[in-house]
Amino acid sequence: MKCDEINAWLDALLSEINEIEVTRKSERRVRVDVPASSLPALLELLKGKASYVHLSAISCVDWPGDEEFELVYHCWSYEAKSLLSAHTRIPRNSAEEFAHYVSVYDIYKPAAFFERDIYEMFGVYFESSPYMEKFILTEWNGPPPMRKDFDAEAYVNDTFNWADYHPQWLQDIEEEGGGIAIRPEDIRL
Amino acid sequence: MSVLDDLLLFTALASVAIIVLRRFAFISKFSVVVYVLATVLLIKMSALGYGGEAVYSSFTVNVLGQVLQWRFDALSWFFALITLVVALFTALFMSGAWGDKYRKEHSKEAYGLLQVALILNVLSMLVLLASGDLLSLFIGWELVSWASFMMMALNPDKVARKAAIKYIVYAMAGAMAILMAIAMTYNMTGSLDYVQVMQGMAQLNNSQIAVLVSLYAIGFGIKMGVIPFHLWQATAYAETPGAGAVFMGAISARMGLYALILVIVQIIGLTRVAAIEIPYTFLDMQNALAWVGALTTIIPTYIALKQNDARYLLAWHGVGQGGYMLLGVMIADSIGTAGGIMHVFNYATYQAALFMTVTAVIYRTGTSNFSKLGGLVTQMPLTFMVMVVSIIGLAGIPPMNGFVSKWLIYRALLLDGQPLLFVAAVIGTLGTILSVYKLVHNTFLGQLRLEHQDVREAPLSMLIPMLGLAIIIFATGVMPGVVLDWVAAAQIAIGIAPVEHNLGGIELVQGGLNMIWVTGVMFYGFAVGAIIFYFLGGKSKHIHQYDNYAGGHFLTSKVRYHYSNHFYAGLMHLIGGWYRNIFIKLEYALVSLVSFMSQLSENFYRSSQPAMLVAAIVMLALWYIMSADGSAPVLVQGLQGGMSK
Amino acid sequence: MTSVTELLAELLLMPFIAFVVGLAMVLMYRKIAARLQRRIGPPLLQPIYDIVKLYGKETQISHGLIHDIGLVMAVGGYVAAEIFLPVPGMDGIADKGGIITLSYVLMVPSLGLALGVGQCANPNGSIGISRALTAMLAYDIPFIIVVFGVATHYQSTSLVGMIEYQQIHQWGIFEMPLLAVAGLFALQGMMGKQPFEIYVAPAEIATGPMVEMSGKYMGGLFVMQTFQLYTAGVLYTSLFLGGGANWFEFLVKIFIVVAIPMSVALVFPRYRTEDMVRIMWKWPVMVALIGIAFVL
Amino acid sequence: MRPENYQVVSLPNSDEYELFIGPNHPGIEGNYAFKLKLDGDRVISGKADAGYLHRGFEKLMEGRLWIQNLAIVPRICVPDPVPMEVVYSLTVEDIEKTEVPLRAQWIRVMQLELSRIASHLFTFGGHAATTGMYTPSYWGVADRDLALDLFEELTGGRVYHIYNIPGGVRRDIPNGFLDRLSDYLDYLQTRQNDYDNLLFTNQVFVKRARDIGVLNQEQALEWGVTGPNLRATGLAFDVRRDDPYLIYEQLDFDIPVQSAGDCLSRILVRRDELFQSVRILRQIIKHLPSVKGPVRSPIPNPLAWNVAKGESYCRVESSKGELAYYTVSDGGDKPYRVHVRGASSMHAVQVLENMSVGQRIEDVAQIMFSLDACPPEVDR
Amino acid sequence: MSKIGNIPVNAQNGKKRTNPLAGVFDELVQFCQSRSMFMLHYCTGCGAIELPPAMTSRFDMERLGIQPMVTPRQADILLITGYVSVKTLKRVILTYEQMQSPKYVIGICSCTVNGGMYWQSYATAKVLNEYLPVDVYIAGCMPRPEAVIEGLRRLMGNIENGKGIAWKDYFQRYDHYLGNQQHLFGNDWQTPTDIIGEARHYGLETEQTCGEHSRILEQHQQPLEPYKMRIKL
Repeated sequence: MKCDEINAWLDALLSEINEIEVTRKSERRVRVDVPASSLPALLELLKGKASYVHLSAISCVDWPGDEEFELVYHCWSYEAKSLLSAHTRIPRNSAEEFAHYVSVYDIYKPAAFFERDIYEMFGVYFESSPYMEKFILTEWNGPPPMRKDFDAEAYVNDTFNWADYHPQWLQDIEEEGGGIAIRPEDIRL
Repeated sequence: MSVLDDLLLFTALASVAIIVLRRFAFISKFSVVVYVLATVLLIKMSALGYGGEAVYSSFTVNVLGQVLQWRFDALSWFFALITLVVALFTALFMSGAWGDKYRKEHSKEAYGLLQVALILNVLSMLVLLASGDLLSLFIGWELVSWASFMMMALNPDKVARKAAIKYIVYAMAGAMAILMAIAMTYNMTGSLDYVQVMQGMAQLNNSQIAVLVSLYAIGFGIKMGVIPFHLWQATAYAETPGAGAVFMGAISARMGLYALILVIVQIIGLTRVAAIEIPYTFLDMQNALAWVGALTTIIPTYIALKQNDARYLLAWHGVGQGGYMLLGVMIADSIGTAGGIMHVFNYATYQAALFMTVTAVIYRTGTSNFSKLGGLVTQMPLTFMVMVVSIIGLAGIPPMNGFVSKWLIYRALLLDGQPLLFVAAVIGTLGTILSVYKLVHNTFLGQLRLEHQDVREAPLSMLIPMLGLAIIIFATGVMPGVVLDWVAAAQIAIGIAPVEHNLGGIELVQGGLNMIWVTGVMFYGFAVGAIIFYFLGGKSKHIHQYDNYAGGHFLTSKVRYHYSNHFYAGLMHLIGGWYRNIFIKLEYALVSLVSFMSQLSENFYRSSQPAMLVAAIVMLALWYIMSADGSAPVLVQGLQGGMSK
Repeated sequence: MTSVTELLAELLLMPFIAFVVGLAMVLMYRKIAARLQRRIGPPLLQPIYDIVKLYGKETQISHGLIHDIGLVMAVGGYVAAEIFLPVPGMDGIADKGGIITLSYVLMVPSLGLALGVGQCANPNGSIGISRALTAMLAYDIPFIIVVFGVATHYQSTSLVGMIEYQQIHQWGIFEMPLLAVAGLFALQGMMGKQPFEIYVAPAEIATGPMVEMSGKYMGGLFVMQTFQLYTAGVLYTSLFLGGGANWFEFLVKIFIVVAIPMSVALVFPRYRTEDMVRIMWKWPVMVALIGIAFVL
Repeated sequence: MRPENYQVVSLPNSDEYELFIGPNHPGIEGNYAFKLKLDGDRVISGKADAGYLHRGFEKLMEGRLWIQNLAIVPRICVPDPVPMEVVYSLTVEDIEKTEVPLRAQWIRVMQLELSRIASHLFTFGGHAATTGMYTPSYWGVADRDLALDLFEELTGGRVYHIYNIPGGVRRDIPNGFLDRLSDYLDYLQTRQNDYDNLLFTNQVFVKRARDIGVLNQEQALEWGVTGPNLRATGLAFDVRRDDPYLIYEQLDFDIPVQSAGDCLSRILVRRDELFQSVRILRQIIKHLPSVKGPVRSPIPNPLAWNVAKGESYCRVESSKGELAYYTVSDGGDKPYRVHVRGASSMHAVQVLENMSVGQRIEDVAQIMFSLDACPPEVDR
Repeated sequence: MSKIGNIPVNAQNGKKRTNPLAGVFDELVQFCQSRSMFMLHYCTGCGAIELPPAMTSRFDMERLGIQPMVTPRQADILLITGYVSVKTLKRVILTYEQMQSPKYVIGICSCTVNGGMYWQSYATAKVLNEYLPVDVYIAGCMPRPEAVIEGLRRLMGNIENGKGIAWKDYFQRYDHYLGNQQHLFGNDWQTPTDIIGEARHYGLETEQTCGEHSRILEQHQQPLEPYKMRIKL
């Protein structure tokens, strides 16, 4: 099948789904905005009918102003040689209670990894995703850290101490004639 | 009355007493006293062990013009000594805590029956060992078979019952073979007395000898569990109740070896056996038997390697070690035979000790399944020590006694120029080392399970016999001369040149063995090692098993961090495919053949004209025998030869 | 007949010499490795630094008494084995045991180590031991055939006798080349070098038996390694290269013998267990059996 | 984490036991863990355990200026840092619609390929070491070090270069650099025979690696395998050719493919790729002098640079596979969101977990190294 | 007396040698310790990428008697190669406690000194010597192999002069380190190694070994006692 054929066919396919907005950014990049309810159906069609077999990534963007999470599904077709990014928005809950969405694990196996990642980092619970448990942040008890409302710098200043910038060992080195050429407090931007 | 009379009579009376008194609590102490006294009586005959004249019983019976008589020579005395010592240790072992628990778990009656079975086994073995002619041998043989059956049948478990039934079927088949052989011997030589038979044998031709040897070898080999008759033994012994297994595993099967040595080595003579060529092979009959021995060392040992239950592992080893004895005896020179006979003693000591340790572990933990054990060394250190001593013996590593007998066998094979048998024996030994490590690792080493954290050491009544055996294993390893004295006497009794030995081993121009030196140097080495370890290094601290390398992870009690199943997985990838259960299939084939035949005969008797059919078959058979010429099968020839005498 | 003082001297000297020569062999191995890997390698006294350092550790852990005893047995077994190995001018008690005894005494260290590692309650170690014992099964069969052939050829199991014979007549390697080749294979396995190194296998089981060894325990293993290399070299030299008339010749021979497996080891990965057993049971056994057929 | 309790739970009665490969284990690549459940030597199940290298890169990047982030992106994948810089720059350029001068593109490709060579040399050694052969790892690392020397000359840094910036590269190549690069390539080609003899055609190694960890093409596509691991299953897909970026369209190179999908094919694909990279570099050495012009297009004051609003998803072919960044800008001086799709995020977790089931303990480490997983890409 | 940070460490504690030969012996051991260092194969961070070059053909650490070892039991040096995330720090502490003294910690890369470029990361611990006694820091991001080797040489010199005794500090001021660990990991933090027991066993206990933090430890759980080999009939 030729790439052009697939592309033409893809356009036809996309026109069938309601409330969908297709933007062609370049020859190989397609942006699709789709409501959360239609996304699984879109992905199913993309994989089953339009040869988009490779889920490259699922990205999540936090938009606290809109009280929404944006989920971006990047799918690649080996035959059409084009990358389709399906954007969708789901409502955002507070950090204590998870936002919920459905898993696309049954369509794309790699989704399990990204969904678990988003679950940990943003607190979005994907129904029927196989590994909805801590993976990277097993020893982390705070809120999902990638949310915009988690202030990492404040947390760090609360939790950790900072080293003395003129400790004993540095004084020892200075006695030997070494030391730091420019002190941190002397550095100006 | 000779001492032998005293011994047999005493044992018989003691059996009656034990049968009568079996329900009383003091029976266990009583039986210990019985075995002590019996041993004392046996020791009164100890002149036999140093080349004394055979002791005859004054009691004889006349049957069919034959005088049934009983006597002890050096070989019988050697075997009887082992039997009684093992029985004594067994009785001691079951007299204390183990017996109490057994009584509680089963019943007083069951415990009494175990004691009865033990004394009956001892009695029947003594009768067998004392036999002075082939008929009394057969009587003793049957007694041993049924006594063993009784012991095995004591376990009400289904598997055990099945094994016992299997055993008795095998034993009966073997008995038939022996009976047939005895009948033929009588037919050919006109006598059953050993001396007369021995003289009569000289006149027989090779094919007659071949038939006799085959039948005897099959009959006795079944008891020994040699290939291909090894299938019954392991399950039967493993499933025998604890202390019973100790006794059975250690000595019972060796009766077969005794009879084999008596008949094939002493009466028929290995030179005659060696003269028989087996057609289509390069082997003579002696070599063939040696190969049977060698295969018996290999195959059951590697079956043992796959077992996942301590008792089964040991029982399979029991089968395998029998092969060494047969191999040693069949080498037929003084060193090899000495090795074979000495191995009986050594084997009995460490096998009894091993079964005792396993029984002690079962006593404390309730299981002998490797998947449910592990790490018991801190809880049962003395039991562990006994097991280590015994496995070193079993594996044939210096300085324990198993090494000496194996060394003798290797040496004989070397002198004899038998590379393949030598390699076979080594393969067996290496397999033994592998599986005994599996035994000790999976029981005592590795991670201790939580439910075993409060397990205690085996009780004193069980420890004493275990430690006693461990001391014997070590002492006879360092000073094998003690046992070799008896072995040499036994060799004289069976007409083989005695092995030249001294206290520490044997002297040979081409490289001998002196265990006192070897042990001395080994302990010197250990002392140096200990000095290096304890004085050159700093102190160390004992730590908990969870404080352990786990790739940087935290170990908790949720983690099973213990490698026990498929212990030699890598090896099994190679040899796993070679376990084809070929013998089990053979057995099935035999069973189905027999049932088919019985069906056939049953139908035959239900047919309309049985008499006519019988007549027809007899006519056909007669015609076949008449027309048979010189090319008739060996068996027919042998029968003809026997009849023509 | 050696006098008592002479024997006492031998009891002390033979293990000591073995240790010193073994240290040099360890150094040689590391130097060969370094040269092959295009680097300089450790300084001359590195093996002794390592051992002193390990014994000088101020804390060390033990998983229990058997862990300790295992190490004592491992080192002590080799110390004992060295006394069975005749060297120029010293026979020890080689005439009281012979090669069969020696090969069984050599199993004592393995067994001791196996027991010690077993108590560490670490499956890495247990897997390592199960592989090590399998390796023993693999290389001992060709080795024992070789021993059989050699003993038959010299009509003796005494190493002293064999060496005398070879010094009078001809080296064993010329009389029994096939057995010598098979023996070299077995030697590779006995020394536990690649491709027969599966029981250490750091990438799989984190050095297997050594996994829980610290301080003097590890030091014991380092000492054991020196003995192991020495024993392998001397044994092969005694069987096939006629021992040594003097120390110089003897040392040259054993270093050459040990250098061969070391060099081979560095260009091979390790076989898996069953491949190792298969290859050991196939080629060396076949070659050795043919060799025996010539000897008999 | 306190080991919750050392006393309470009873052990299951099964024969399975656990073994931990990593984080402190030579059979693991980097600080990563793989927990195995085994029965005998057969893996019943494997569970990847990541997060040991988690630094929260994506969060860090949201807190730093666009230009500052260049300093931390290479740290996401240590053995192969150049693609990280390039792909980050690509996304920023894509959002800003910046034109990259041609010469800068050539230099970027040169770096990418040199980095690929360095990374593959590193991998060979690691893979060989898991099978017990240490000599290739000594050789490989030493030869890689020569490539690092070139990087040092080019960029000033041995491992982390921070040489690519949005709009080009920081400065032009030094005088005579191409000659030294050419010498290095000559040297590598003389080593080819040594490596082949020592490793790739070594019978024992082939025996160890063949038919181990087989991943067929359907499985590979289903589980999202990319890069050399995908090509080892027979699919000739390479982002450089199929979704070309920079000047790869102008270059002539083959895509090495193997069909078996086992450990051996994976390492052979990498071997061939290495020499394809040598081929590409030779073309660059030939062409680069003729490509004149600046090496960076001007960007505004980097300390007060508000990148236009927009988002971009860019992919490159790193030595591990498909590497992609999804960058969102809300028009501020810092990225609003950067999502890193690590090349080995599939390989190190799901693919490895699936492949290890039923394998033998001997082969787990080898499979892991043959997939060439890079744990920091998973943890970020 | 030597100093680590601002805290004095008593070098004499734990040594009860009166034999004059022991002094010579100690020096010999110290020399060998400095000439034979086994480093743990544990790549905690990105600085580990410069260790293979330092170990292998080009820079060849084995010249200095340094070679990699696999398990913490065998190793002497723990190289913390870069940032330690909290998850890793727990493993590092476990691993450090499983190593056998004398043991040395080398903090490689700037991140171990004060968080480095991950100073605002919520996941990484900032100052390594709060949690473990560090012998030598090698700053840089990342330090070149030459720097790593130079740092190791510095450590060798320290050991040879008897100054490589930071490990004693861990026993002697365990409460301090434990407090910092508890601050980060929570009060129920416990490793399987019984440090206080070890300090007592080897005579390294001081009044600072136990304190308020170790009492919290005991509230949660008793230290793991080894199974005693016992003959209890």
